[in-house]
Amino acid sequence: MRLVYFAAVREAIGVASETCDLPAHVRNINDAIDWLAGQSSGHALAFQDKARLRFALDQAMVPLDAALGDAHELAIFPPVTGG
Amino acid sequence: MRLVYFAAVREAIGVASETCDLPAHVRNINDAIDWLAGQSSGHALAFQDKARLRFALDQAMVPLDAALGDAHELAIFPPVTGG
Amino acid sequence: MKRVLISDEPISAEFALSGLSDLGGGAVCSFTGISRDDGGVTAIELEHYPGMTESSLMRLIDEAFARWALLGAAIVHRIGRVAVGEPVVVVGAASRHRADALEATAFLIDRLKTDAPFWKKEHYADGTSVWVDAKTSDDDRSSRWA
Amino acid sequence: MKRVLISDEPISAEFALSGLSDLGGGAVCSFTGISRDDGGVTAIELEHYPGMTESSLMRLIDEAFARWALLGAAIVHRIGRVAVGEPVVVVGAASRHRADALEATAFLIDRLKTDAPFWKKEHYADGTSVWVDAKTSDDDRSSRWA
Repeated sequence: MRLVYFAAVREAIGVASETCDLPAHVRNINDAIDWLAGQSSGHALAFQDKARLRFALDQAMVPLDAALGDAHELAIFPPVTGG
Repeated sequence: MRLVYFAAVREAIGVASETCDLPAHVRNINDAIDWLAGQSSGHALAFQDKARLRFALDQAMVPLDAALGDAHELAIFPPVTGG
Repeated sequence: MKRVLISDEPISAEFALSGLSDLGGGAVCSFTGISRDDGGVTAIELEHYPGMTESSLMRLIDEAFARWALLGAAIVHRIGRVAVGEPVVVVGAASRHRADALEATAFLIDRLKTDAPFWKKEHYADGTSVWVDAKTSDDDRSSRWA
Repeated sequence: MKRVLISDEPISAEFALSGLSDLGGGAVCSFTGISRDDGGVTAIELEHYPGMTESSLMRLIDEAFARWALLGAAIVHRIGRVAVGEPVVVVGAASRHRADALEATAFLIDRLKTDAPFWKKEHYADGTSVWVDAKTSDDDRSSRWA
């Protein structure tokens, strides 16, 4: 799965995107966050407060408990602040 | 007192403004309208439906029962339709 | 910044709003009213009450400043004959935060429609013309701000 | 007319709104958001999610068309580094009658603030920078339209 990060999440992890083979037990976004948090100290820092994260699956906003299904792209980012 | 007319009121009366010595019994706008309506067929036509008239005394909107006091200018016109 | 202008020449939103963006605020909102081709109208003609017009528009701006945290407001209104498609009125407001400018702009145009001494006549292709009747929907929108 | 544009060059209200006045409607409303000098901010920097940004803004316009009688709507948003005093976003709507354009404009900017994938960083004169936190007041305004 392609993972994309924005703003403070991107800066904490140190890359704007990466491709990961998520383990089979990872079914929803919450699972993915927990698994990704173990990949590096940057990931752990970026994902330490799940309540302050927002998610998009294939570019549509979804909640933390959304199933990954066969989505190709998971975006993880802070609440948006445009305009 | 100077009288000024706008829009359909002006067209019915045929002049944009006139100066009248109102009789002593004319105390408020309603009195003035009744007296003016007797001055010509144009005035009578312009003032036949008081509910469709609006008034300004010295350029401030006032209701039909407003006293003339020592105002210098009475404007009589239809409801406004700008913008 | 408070600006009121009555013009018998064509008006533009750009001119009417010039300066509102430079007051240090984060928000500028504007409304432009345009002469519409309603049922064969070729032009409208706007009459006004010189003197009272300017003071009533400035009073609306003063009231908007009293109700919202504004940095600036402008009302520019056309008079005389206005071809279909041309702007009749531009109102605008500037504020630090957007709610003030958005609400003040709606207030200014809603109250202008019922409070400012302008009268509109519609001209048709066959040479006839008719004074426009005031709309109860305008009274309803205006009274929301009472 | 539906227009969405993301620009890394300076934007202007005139360009963003061009065409909205020519749709036969009587009403054009617009909102411009400007980079503010808040506590020593010298510039802001806007990051976005290419692809999702455009589709989410077009979805907002589609939703506005579904809710109000609109003839046109436009959203133009700046990305990259924006100096204080420059426009960050311009939204606009055109309609026959003014209520539609006024309400749709407020809807578009309120929902853009909570739904569109932009992130804002403030840069200060001393070289430091900080990501802007989302505001609960923005959530409150956005949820009015739910």
